[in-house]
Amino acid sequence: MDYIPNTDADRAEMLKVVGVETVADLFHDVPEQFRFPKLDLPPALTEMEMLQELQALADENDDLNHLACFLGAGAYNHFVPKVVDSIISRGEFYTAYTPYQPEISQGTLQAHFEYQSMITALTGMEVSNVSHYDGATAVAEAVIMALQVGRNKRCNVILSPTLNPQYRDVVHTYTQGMCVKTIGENAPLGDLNALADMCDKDAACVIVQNPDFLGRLYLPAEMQALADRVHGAGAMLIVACDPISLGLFTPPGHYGADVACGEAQPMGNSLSLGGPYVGFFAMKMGEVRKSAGRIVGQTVDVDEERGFNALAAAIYMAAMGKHGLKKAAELTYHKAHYAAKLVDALDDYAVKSDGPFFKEFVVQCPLPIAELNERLLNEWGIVGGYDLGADYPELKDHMLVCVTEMNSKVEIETLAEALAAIAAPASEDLEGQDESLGETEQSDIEEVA
Amino acid sequence: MDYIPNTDADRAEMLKVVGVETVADLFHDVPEQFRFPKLDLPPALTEMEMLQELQALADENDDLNHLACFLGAGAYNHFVPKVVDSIISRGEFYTAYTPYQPEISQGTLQAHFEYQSMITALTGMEVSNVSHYDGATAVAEAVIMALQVGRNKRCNVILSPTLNPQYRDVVHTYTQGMCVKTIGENAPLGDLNALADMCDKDAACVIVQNPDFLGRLYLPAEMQALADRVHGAGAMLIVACDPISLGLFTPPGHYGADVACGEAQPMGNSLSLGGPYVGFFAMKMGEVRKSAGRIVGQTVDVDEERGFNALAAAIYMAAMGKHGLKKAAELTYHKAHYAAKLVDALDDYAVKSDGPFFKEFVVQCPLPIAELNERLLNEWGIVGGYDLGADYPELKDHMLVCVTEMNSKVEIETLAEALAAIAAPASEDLEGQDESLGETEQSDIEEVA
Amino acid sequence: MGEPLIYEICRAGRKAVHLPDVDVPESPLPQDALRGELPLPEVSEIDLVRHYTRLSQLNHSIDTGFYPLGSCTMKYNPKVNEYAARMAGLANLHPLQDMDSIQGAMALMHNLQEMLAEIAGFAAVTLQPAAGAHGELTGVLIMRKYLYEKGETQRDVIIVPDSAHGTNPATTSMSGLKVVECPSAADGNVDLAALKALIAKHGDRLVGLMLTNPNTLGLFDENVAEVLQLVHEAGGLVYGDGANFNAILGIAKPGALGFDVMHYNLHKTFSTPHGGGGPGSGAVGVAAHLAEYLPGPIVARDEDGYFRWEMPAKSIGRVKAFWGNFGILVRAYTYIRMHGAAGLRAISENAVLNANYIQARLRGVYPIPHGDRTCMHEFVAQGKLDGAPTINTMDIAKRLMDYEFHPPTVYFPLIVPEAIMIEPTETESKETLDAFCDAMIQIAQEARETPELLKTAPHNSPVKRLDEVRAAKELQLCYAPGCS
Amino acid sequence: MGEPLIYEICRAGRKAVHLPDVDVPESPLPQDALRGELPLPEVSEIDLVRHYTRLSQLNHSIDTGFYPLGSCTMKYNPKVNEYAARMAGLANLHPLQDMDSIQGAMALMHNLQEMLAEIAGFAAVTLQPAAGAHGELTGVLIMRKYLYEKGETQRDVIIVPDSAHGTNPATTSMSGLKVVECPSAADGNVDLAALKALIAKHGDRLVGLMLTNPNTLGLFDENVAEVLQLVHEAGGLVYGDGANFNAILGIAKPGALGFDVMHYNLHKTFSTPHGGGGPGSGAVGVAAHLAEYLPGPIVARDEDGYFRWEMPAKSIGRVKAFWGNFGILVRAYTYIRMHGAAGLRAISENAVLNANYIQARLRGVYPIPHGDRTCMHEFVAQGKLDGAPTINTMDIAKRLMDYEFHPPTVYFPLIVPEAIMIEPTETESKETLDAFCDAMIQIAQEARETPELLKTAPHNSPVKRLDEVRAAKELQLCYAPGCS
Ligand SMILES: Cc1ncc(COP(=O)(O)O)c(C=O)c1O
Ligand SMILES: Cc1ncc(COP(=O)(O)O)c(C=O)c1O
Repeated sequence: MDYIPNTDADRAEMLKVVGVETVADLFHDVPEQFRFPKLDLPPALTEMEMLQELQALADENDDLNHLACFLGAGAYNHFVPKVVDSIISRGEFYTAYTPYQPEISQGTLQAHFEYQSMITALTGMEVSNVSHYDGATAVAEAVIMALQVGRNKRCNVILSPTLNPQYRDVVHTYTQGMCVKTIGENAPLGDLNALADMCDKDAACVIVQNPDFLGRLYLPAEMQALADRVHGAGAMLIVACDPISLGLFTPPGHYGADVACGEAQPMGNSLSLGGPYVGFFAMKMGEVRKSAGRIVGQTVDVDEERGFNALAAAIYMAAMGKHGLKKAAELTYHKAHYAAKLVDALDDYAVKSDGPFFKEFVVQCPLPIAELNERLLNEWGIVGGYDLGADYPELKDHMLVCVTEMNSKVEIETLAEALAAIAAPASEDLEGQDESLGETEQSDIEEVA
Repeated sequence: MDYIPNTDADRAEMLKVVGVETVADLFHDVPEQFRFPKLDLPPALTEMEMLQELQALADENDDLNHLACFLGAGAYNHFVPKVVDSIISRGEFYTAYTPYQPEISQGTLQAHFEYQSMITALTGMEVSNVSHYDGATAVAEAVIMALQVGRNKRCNVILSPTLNPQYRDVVHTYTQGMCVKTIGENAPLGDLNALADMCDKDAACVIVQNPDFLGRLYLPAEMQALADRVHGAGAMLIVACDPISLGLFTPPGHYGADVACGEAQPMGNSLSLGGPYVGFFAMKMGEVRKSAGRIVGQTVDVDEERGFNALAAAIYMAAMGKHGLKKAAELTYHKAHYAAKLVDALDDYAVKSDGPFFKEFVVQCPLPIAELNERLLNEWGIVGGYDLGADYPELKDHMLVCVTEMNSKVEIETLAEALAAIAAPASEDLEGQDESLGETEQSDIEEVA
Repeated sequence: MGEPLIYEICRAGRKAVHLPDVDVPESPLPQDALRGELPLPEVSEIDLVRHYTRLSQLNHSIDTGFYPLGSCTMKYNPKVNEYAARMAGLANLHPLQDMDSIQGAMALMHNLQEMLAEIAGFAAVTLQPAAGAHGELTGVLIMRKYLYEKGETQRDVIIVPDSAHGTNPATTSMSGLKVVECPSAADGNVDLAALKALIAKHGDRLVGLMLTNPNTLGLFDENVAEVLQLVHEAGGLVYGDGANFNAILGIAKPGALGFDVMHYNLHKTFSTPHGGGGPGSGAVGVAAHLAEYLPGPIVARDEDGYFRWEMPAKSIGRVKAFWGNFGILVRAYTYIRMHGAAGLRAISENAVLNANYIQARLRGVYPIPHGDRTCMHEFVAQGKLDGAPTINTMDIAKRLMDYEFHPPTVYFPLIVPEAIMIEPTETESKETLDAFCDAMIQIAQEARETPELLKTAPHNSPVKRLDEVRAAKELQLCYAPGCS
Repeated sequence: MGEPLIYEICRAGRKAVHLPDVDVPESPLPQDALRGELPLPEVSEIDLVRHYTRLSQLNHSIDTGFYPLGSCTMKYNPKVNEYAARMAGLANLHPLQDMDSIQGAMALMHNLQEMLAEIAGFAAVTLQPAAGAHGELTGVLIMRKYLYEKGETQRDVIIVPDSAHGTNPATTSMSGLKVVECPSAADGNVDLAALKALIAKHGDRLVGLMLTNPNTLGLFDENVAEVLQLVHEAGGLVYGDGANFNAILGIAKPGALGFDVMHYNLHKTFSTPHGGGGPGSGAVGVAAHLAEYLPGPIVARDEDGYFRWEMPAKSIGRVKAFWGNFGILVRAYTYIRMHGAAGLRAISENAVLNANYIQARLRGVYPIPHGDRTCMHEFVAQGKLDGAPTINTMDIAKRLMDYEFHPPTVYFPLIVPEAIMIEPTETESKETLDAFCDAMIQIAQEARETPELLKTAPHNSPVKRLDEVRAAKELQLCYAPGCS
């Protein structure tokens, strides 16, 4: 299969105009010994064969259309209204590039302008750019901006230990060639004061996440206190946040953040095994103008836009709107708390989130998380939570459970039942298999009639 | 969930303009005892819940993405290039109605004009209408046209027994209120002469299918001979045909048919459990003009268009084009014959198609078809052929096997293997299960690397 | 502007689709049967996509603007429905697959049958008919067969009001019965006196009446109960044309009112898209005495919950191949399930309010023959304006395009001269209705002040006003193909 | 024309999406944390769809017309790829799911890693970077780390030719290294003498060279082997900017030529759509000595065929969350699998032939600085015309819109004044190329005869020529929201 329209006859005519005999003659500039190498690739497939292969590959995966998912940790299973895909699959959007020529790119330009307006509204900030590769790189870019604002004289970057570990990784990667010292990651979990204490004249910025990686929600007053201390030291406060949480909770712009950024995937982008996602990035214009001549445009190349995923997020925000986003946040909140309550009531499990939390919470489990998850998946059709042990040795055998509006009450109760069954002596196990979620859902159908 | 944009505030303003107090006041014309009845329906679902229910319903079906299909009998599993759906899912096409206002319906009008041009080219006829509900109703409409051409004085409608039984049913249904005598259905299968013999001054038309319901392909010379005899008696020859077969074989327009019609589903329309499909209908202008003042436009209301499915067929024809349709027909032909050869070689099975055939052939089986199909499905992941016994008592335990370009060599060989295994003594059965198609396909994947 | 024909962009040797090579031993082809030339286009995938993408942009559609086409219920088509109909587990099923392997699909159909029956107050429903007109044919054949099997074979006359859609008399004739037209009264209802006279005249030859209610004037016949009673007393049956059902969901049940049979236009009332004129679904509901006559097979449910195809005992026979337009049924099912009882009633309430709002705003601007009455989901105005003698309905329609609206249905119903039939549907916002009314009011003024503006309209559409009469005469039905 | 902003069509209380009610016992909310107002729009689904449908129609796109944007490889994006990326079994997977439950997806990624390595002649590939520029940063960090771990920590200079894309110096700076520019020679190749001088000058501070080949003039550097040798001899590494890889698939393997590291723009070469600027994928390939430095995790395959995530031993660390833009990888995988070796070579052959054809037709009409050479997949002309002193490249670009073409890339590369960089790609037909050349020739004539026509262009686009300078100054970055 190829997508080349020209025929041999076309090529013959064109070669004549070009003035060469054969197509191969066009490649004389390539050193001969390197010219026309053999490519050892599997034979070409027609579309029909390709679809069969793709189906076979897809069938080897267990997708979330058929599983109950309690896994988050940076990628979230929120509801995506079908209208989103129906719009982004319009060729006029996805086959148009960066709007270099505004007169014939008004569709993309206006959509981006609206995206920025909505991100600004959501975060309570003053300006937004069109987007970054993902949440992790948005955070890293925020750090680089802070370094520039500090004229590269402030070299300390204070990373909260409950900033998503992958985001911290990317900050390390991005700044490895810079004169940067990253500190803070060994501070006690959830202790904003410990981070504030590190702020001195060498500090470029403090980066915290709210709700943090463990689901903990910091109150605006706590955050404002942190902001005041950070600003007092002349540094910037960068807040990574979950956009869904902003449907309900005070946005970073209202408690002193200089930059609010994060992963916009939960807004209208499918999970897609981790990408493409889209990082949002909003800031206070005044703060930045005051502190430095440079503004964000400079480090963020136009080529870094994820215009298409930003479009999905824009459509999502417009579709959900004021009420929908709030409701998604409320459902998420109440369902997560209900799940926490059920799990905490189990004999061998303990919920370790003490402060307010949103969407995710930490559960101490009686067996290794990997083992637990394997049994949840195979016996119950449940994708269990994130294994915190790898990132936080002190949280070995702790699971980060994520609950969104997508988790029905039945699913939540089944999770609790499954956890109980798995922790119980082997004899009780068999029960579980009969009540796996797949079956529960199927038996619902006939009730309709 | 509802799709009503107006808010209570909007409604209040509007009611004021209308001059009534409440919305209920608008329904005074409805007799009071019948007004506002209770509807006993299941509670409304949000989109999120609906998608879960739909997924559960879908999961209760075994779809052809995961099965090998050897079933045809009027609905065909041909390859549909993805470009077709990508175009027909454009809102500007599917949310525009019949082109009542040509100035702002040029897209639909031109697409329909092109459809007609391509159908005419494909069938070798002179004019085509935009479409009928399906192949069966197209045939019935052709019959009605023939009756009108015969000024309702010729009342005999001669139906070939190998015209699709469902098409014959619809002809019976449609004509039950008319002065019509349907004859021919008891003629020997495949005997065109027997049908021609019935043509006399009372005959309005003869309807045959080519390839017929049993897959038998009649040669142009045979068909022309029939046409000559039909025309000699002053009747019309209506030919129902498989559009894919026309990629390779002489079209009805070239052997004297007055009307060529049939089911266009195989061209770009998904199987969709039987609908929506689209009937095509093409005819000779001259013949019709000669014999009667009335032309097709009169019986075919504009409302009977299947514009949307015709669009799919049009895109399919343009996408496949001259070469693609021919190749689809060739693949179908060769694969069907290969399958017939393998099956005929089996001890307990006999292929009963003696003349030339296309896509479908008849197999005499050693056990009831229903039983055979159940085992093919459950043990081998194969959708077996059509059970001919119900329509043709003389063909009890005969299966109509359909093979298209979608059936890989492996699938065909597995079918033969499965048929052999099922016919064999019970001890050999177990083997089969290990080699079911699902597994075969999956193990192909890793070869790519 | 102006997209070339697909045959004009083709070129010998181009391909959009490549199929695999033959992977089995080849068999000899019957040489005598091979066709010569196959004059289909030859285009690449990019050309194909550009061609159709550009064509699509030449259409007005619900997705691009207001489409107040009376009697067609051009409401918003929810996107989730499109997804549903394309799910592999619903779309890639062969109609003749073993019932064991399609229980989910059959459950969906069964549930839909039951929900439709409940919504309209009928005992049984068939999902087989493919459109409204097809449902009409089905219904009339059912009426006919029912009476015949009762031995009343002399019955052969159906009364159809003069306000009916053309498909009503057409389907009656197609079923071999005779149509007798009944006039409407001045108030828009069926003329009771005339009806009585017709019933008396045709006596025991009466098959029944086809009634559209709300009728095509957008009015709910105030005498519906009496009309039905008259027909029933004469031994006839009453067919309900359900094309206007969008006005009375949860407001009235036709079955309860006494209709014997009715078709639903799923593509109108239940919002399945009907791009370019179709596909649709004309499901038919019947009262208990007619249940056995339905075409089929329909889906029956065994006591153990197993679904199976079943042909009603005295069925008129199948009206199309297979079971019905399943892809459309999936959409309608989704739509109804997402609305529930209250949601359905809200649809009709808002559809009716929207229509009355436009009627109120245009009252006094355009003549509205029954503008004194509350209308249902649509109403009929007229394109005759004092002080604008040269202007007719078509001019107004074409001028509306300049305001980026699709014109309403025009010149129907036939009993209203210069008819403009406006059906906004419930999915349009007040702002849209206001913009439309503003345009209509503006056009009325233009008609008097600058009539040329209307006569030469439309001005911004992809093509200028088409001479349809000429087109019909110099019929070019297809293009003589060939690629360079 | 002119679509209002989403905030201008919103109205308090409207909803496009309804979520279910809470079905669990509610928990108290932390009142202190609740936000006040949430100023997002409030629109219905129909308004949303109309808004974005209309917006989409204001775009020029590959699906509607020719898009010869140099350096961007705006080729046709196959529709099957869009389907593939949306299959539930590929799209609805959580990145952190148990590896057991995503072996199909990991197999796809592993196969893609291997195929990309083979196509460009590298030992290992990471799929993690999200775009070309991201791949550059990745590559430069790899070079840096490799040298540092060899103990050559003094190395901090990268040579970048003056024809390079702006992202090359930008990423170099971002990685903390210093950029030194190397001029191009008159023939468009790297100026060998200058390169030697720079290498000599920076001595053991040299990290290496970033080379785009074919370069941004559309020329394959005839001295590439020598250039690479010079850098390698000086202990440096050579980075290949693979943005122009569409010219040399199956024609040359950069790895074989001696490049140490290269990024692929999957969204260019392998035709994954990059609507509105993204998403993309900047997979990076490296020679064996750099394999352990790749960011990751990447997909490794055990002997028993099990796929697992694996972090390369000396990795520079992860460059983004998770594994890469999987949805894009699915499309690229589909594209490569459907082409095979011969298909890929045909891509480049036809891309290069198409570019040379346009160059040949425009030679003598527009100045083409290196028009005497065979170009690769693109070439650079100039918008300076004898006899049209007032006309510049931007005027020509805008006038092209009137002919329904997207203008080529303009004013890049910077080393060519008034640059017009034309890249037709292989998916365009001769007819389209001819139509474009005809328009360019016509415009050259208009430039002399009716320059106003160019100065005031475009004339048919949704908006008139925009004053971009003014827009940049009076920056309105967002709309102050609120629904009535
Ligand atoms: C009143 C009325 N009855 C019947 C029909 C026929 O319905 P369909 O178009 O589905 O065949 C229509 C169609 O517009 C109609 O308006
Ligand atoms: C030569 C060259 N290098 C690098 C890039 C950057 O690639 P991306 O846009 O994927 O970041 C581009 C983009 O146009 C380019 O043309």
